[in-house]
Amino acid sequence: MYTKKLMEKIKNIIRGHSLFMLHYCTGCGAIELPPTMTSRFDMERLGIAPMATPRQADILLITGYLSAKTLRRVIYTYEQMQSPKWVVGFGSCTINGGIYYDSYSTINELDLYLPVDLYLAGCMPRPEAIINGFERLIEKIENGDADGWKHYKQNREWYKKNQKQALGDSLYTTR
Amino acid sequence: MEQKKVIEKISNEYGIKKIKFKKIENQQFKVKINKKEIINFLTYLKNIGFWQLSLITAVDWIDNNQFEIVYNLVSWELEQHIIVKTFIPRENPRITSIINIWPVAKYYEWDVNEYFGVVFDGNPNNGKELFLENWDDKPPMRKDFDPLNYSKEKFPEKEYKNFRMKRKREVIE
Amino acid sequence: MKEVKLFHGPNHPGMHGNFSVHLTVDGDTVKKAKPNPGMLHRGFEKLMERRLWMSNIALIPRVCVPEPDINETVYSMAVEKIEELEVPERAKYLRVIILELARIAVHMMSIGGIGGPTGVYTAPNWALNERDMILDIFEKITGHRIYHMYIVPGGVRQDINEEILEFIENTINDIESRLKDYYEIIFESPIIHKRLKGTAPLTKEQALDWGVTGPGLRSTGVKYDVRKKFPYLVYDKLDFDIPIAEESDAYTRLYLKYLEVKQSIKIIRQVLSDIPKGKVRNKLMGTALKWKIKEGEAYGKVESSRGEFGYYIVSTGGRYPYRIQVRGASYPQGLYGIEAGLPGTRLEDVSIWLDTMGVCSPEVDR
Amino acid sequence: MDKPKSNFFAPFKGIKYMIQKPVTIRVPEEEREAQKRYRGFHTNDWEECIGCGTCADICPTDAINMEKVPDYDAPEGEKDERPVIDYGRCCFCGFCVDICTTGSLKMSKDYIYMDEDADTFLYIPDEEGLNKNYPKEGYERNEDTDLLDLERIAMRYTKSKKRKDSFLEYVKGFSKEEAKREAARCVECGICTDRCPAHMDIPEYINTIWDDNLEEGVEWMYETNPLPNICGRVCTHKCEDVCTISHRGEPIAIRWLKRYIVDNAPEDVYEEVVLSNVSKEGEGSIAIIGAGPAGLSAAYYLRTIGYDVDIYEKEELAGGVMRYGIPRYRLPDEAIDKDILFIEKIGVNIHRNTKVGKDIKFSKLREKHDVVFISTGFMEPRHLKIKGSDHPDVVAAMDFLPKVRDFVRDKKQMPEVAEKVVVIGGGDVAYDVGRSVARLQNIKYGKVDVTLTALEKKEDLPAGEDEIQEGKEEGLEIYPASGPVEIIIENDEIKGLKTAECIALFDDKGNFNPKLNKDNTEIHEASQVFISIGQAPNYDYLPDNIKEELEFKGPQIKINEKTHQTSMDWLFAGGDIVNGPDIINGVADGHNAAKAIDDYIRSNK
Repeated sequence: MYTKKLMEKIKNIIRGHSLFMLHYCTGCGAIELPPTMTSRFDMERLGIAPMATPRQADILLITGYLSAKTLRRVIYTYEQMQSPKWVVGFGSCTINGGIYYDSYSTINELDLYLPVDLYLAGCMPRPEAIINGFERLIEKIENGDADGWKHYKQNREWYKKNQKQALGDSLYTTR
Repeated sequence: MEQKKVIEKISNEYGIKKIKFKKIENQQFKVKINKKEIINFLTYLKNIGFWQLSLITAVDWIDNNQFEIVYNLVSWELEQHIIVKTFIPRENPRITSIINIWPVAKYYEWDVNEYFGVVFDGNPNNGKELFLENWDDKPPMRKDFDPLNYSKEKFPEKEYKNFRMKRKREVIE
Repeated sequence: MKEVKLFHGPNHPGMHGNFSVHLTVDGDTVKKAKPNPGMLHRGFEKLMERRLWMSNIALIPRVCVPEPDINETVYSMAVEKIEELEVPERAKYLRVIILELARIAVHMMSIGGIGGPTGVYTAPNWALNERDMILDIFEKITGHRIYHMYIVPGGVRQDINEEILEFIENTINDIESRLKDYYEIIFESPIIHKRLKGTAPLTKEQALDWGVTGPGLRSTGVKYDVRKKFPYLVYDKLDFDIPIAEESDAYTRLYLKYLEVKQSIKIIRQVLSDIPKGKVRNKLMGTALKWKIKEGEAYGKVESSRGEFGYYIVSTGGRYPYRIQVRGASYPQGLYGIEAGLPGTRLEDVSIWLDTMGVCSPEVDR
Repeated sequence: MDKPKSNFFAPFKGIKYMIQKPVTIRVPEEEREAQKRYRGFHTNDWEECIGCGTCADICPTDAINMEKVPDYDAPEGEKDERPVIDYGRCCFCGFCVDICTTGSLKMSKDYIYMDEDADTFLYIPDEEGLNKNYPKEGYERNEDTDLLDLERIAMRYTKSKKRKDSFLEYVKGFSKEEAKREAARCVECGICTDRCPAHMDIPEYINTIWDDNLEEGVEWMYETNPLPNICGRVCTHKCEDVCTISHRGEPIAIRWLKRYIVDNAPEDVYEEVVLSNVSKEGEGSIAIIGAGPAGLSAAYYLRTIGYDVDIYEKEELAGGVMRYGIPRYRLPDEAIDKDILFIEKIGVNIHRNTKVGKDIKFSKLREKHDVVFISTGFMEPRHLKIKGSDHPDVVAAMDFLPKVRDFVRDKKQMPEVAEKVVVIGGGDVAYDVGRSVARLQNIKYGKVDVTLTALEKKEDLPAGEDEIQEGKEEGLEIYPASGPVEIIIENDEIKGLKTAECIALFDDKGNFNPKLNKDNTEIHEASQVFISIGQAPNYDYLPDNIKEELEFKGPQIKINEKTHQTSMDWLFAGGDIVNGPDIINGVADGHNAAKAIDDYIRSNK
């Protein structure tokens, strides 16, 4: 029992130190990612690097607003990712719709469709805020607090219901 | 070329004398044209140097029960921008496509078709989806469509829990 | 060989932005291409109809994320045309500073962006730092890095002082001092030459048919630049050249952008020395809550980094715009261009094609 | 165009940068302060904030909501709400800071905030900041970014040279362009509506000017005030004192805008609007004694509900204090006539020259009507009891002003004015007297010599500011803080007024009891003294048995505040004899009384 817990702890520390971020730009916040990734702010110092494919990625960054059309793709992508996986909500739009609160094509609350482990405030958050956010995420992972993916597994029904409300019954097919 | 000369040239050459041009600024003017004339007129304009089709768009004049179709043409030789407008009824809106004059019009027209429901005769993409996916309401750019209501219904807003307005601190006595 | 359907994007490392192309490939050659935009569709045009003339300033920069200032400018210019509102001379110069800095930033980003599809990762690591230094200027002038909300109908929101002018001068000197290294390390690099030379060609006829503007059109020999042909702000008083090329391929288009950066630096230098004193904003009548714009319509256009960028605005004399249509600069190549131009390209060149044609998905989707 | 040639060694040229300082900013070890103008998280100074809600109106993202603060009684000119910002919406444009009417809302340099709980992103801005670290101030509003229009459009007046001997109205009123410019400054916060005694829908009618829809403006006005022509000229404009724009600039000229609407709404439209208000619902008849502001207002609203209304007015013309008190140069007869005309047009009967008790018995009113409403106002002068005040050349304001109006209206005999005049009092009425005397002196003698003596100190004179300013322009001299001691009479003729310095107005208990310093006296030469130290009611029309039953508090009648009834349920009272002190309060009182009377009649059926 104790060894299992200890193993989990060690695993968490290791997970926290090699994070791959899925290179998927969903909204305007993505424009602050290139400076974060490249020489000016250099997030590889923290052990985070961009990754092209969902299956090898650990972090899904939702960089801002999600249109319903993207939400469908993001859900596929999220479900393709291997656990453990974490979602970071980026900027105002992911919390309550942001400036597009009245738009007919963007969702308002990301938390209804995907489990979010960390929100960053700002429109959009600066690279400093992103890096601080990643640090916080790493901390959370090491402590084992970032368990959104477990939550998603346990409450799949609830998430699917919300996803269907936004995207229609044909969740996995387009007309 | 000066705007006056361009206008003179068009009025003289195109034949219909009654066209009324209105200046917007030195390099921009607008003109209203009958729906039937539109193909001929645009072809003529392309021939005299308005090569570039900048934009096709529509305006929903719901009070007049009309759609206004707007063509924006640019000529970098004449250094003029012309806005050509035509009106079509709002019920069963149809107009001839201009993809034979400008191929790129295919997408501008598709755009207007998707957002306003205007049918362009001759465009192969009428009724297909471009930007939207599984759209289930009236075309969204029409004036009688309310985006906020749609959003509220489909994408619920966040309800903040545990929020209590409190007096932050004693305001001066 | 059997034809295969491939979804290029939206999650694809060679894709700049949330955009997707449906490709039908035979082996490595693209047979058919169909753009699938709308992932970034927010219904801007509808949202703008629901907001005050002033509040819209907060919304419009988001139409084009890498280069937001053109939106503010072109919206303000169209509104000024309808309202016949004068802009103070100093404000015009300030707008030029912002626009040209933004042009450098975007061009730097696309020079860096070529690192993705070609694997020359020196490019993004260098160029994005350059861009970030310009964002520092923006932060100093406007108070934000990306979305400045600085240019408003009637002028600009805040004046700038000598200290900021000096800071701009130092920064562009600094950037210019490194341009030679870009030339050597990126444009003389054998990898770039191998991958870009002759890739994704574009003929003059194609460009005209598709309605491509900007560096794309200029690389085929047509000397069309809105700044020269339809001068706005103070561009008619400034001395600068429009670089053009005769034969268009991916390399030429990228190199043109590099040359344009040099021209932009030249423009900024002139503006810094010529900028007159005076006020920076003429306001409309009353408080911003009550602003009204006269009845009428106008099309405002500027030369963005990707070509002619325009707003068509209709006002009925109320507090809200009646209709606004955004003409994204990359709309023609991003939709019709993909359908007509991609077939025949090799699969690995698709990203290069999209990158050097300057397809910016947020402005296509709006 | 010359294109670069491929060079195998080119990439190696970057090696020189190996020995240079790296560009990397090592966040989070290295903290970088945001630039001076940075638009970070908000701060709000709760002491300055008045809860006007303008920030919420301009917000492009609907991120700002005004929430009521529990257990907070907002003082006058402030709302009990404060902004709450939703960082799930905010786009950091800073427009809320630009438009903040008080300057309390600011932006800080603070820009890092993260949390796993989305519910913490709703934030009540205060000085602590979102991260509770009292952040440095970032973005600041300046003249260029300001989204308010702070400067008032100047009203055009007849120059003092021209108006000094004329009783024509000297305020010219706004032109269309000016009115629109002024109306465009309003931010529609509604604090003025709360302050206005009649709760007029001020933002709404100002808006109609901006939208060129004066017809609707008239409609809005008649909702709460049937005397807009009068109030548009002589209202005490409490609304302008609390106007949110006045925190940083000049308040909106609400009174003149009201005047603009009624002056410029086309006559036929006006009539249509007013007449269409009348319904036929109510059944009953009401007698109103006194056609002053309260009486007319009550009559209008009772009539619009459908009751039969009769007003009994003892004077030749209706209007009460408006007709006989306020001088014509401020309130011309045409304005009064216009308002009264519409009230009569909807079917209110005004019996002029009918003094209750003399021409018609009070008991008869009681028989004829279901309800009697008394609003006879304070029309009698209050007397000053000092030595010499019984001299015939000592004139009371309320005796003098009606004569001036009669003189101007019908060119009757000019009231007597001496060459040197002293007016005792420093209120609006004293100024009315003083300025009227000055005009008459100008006509008669060609020069002005009017002295005002007021008990109050210079800074708290009860008269309105423009009144003081314009009086000065017209040649009035004011001696504040001087209490009258004696009117000096030699050989039966007034020689002057002796005043002493007034040290305090109120005694320790807070009662009005001026204390004079008899050692510091002054003598103002004059051969005529006007007394304007307040007015008193006259209840002689009431039969004795009713007077006995009524309850009084001082000179005023005590009523049930909710039902507006006196101690007799059929007898209602309003206006100055109940509340005071100005026209707009009278109008409000009349309106409330009308509602109360309506309730009473309905409940009795």
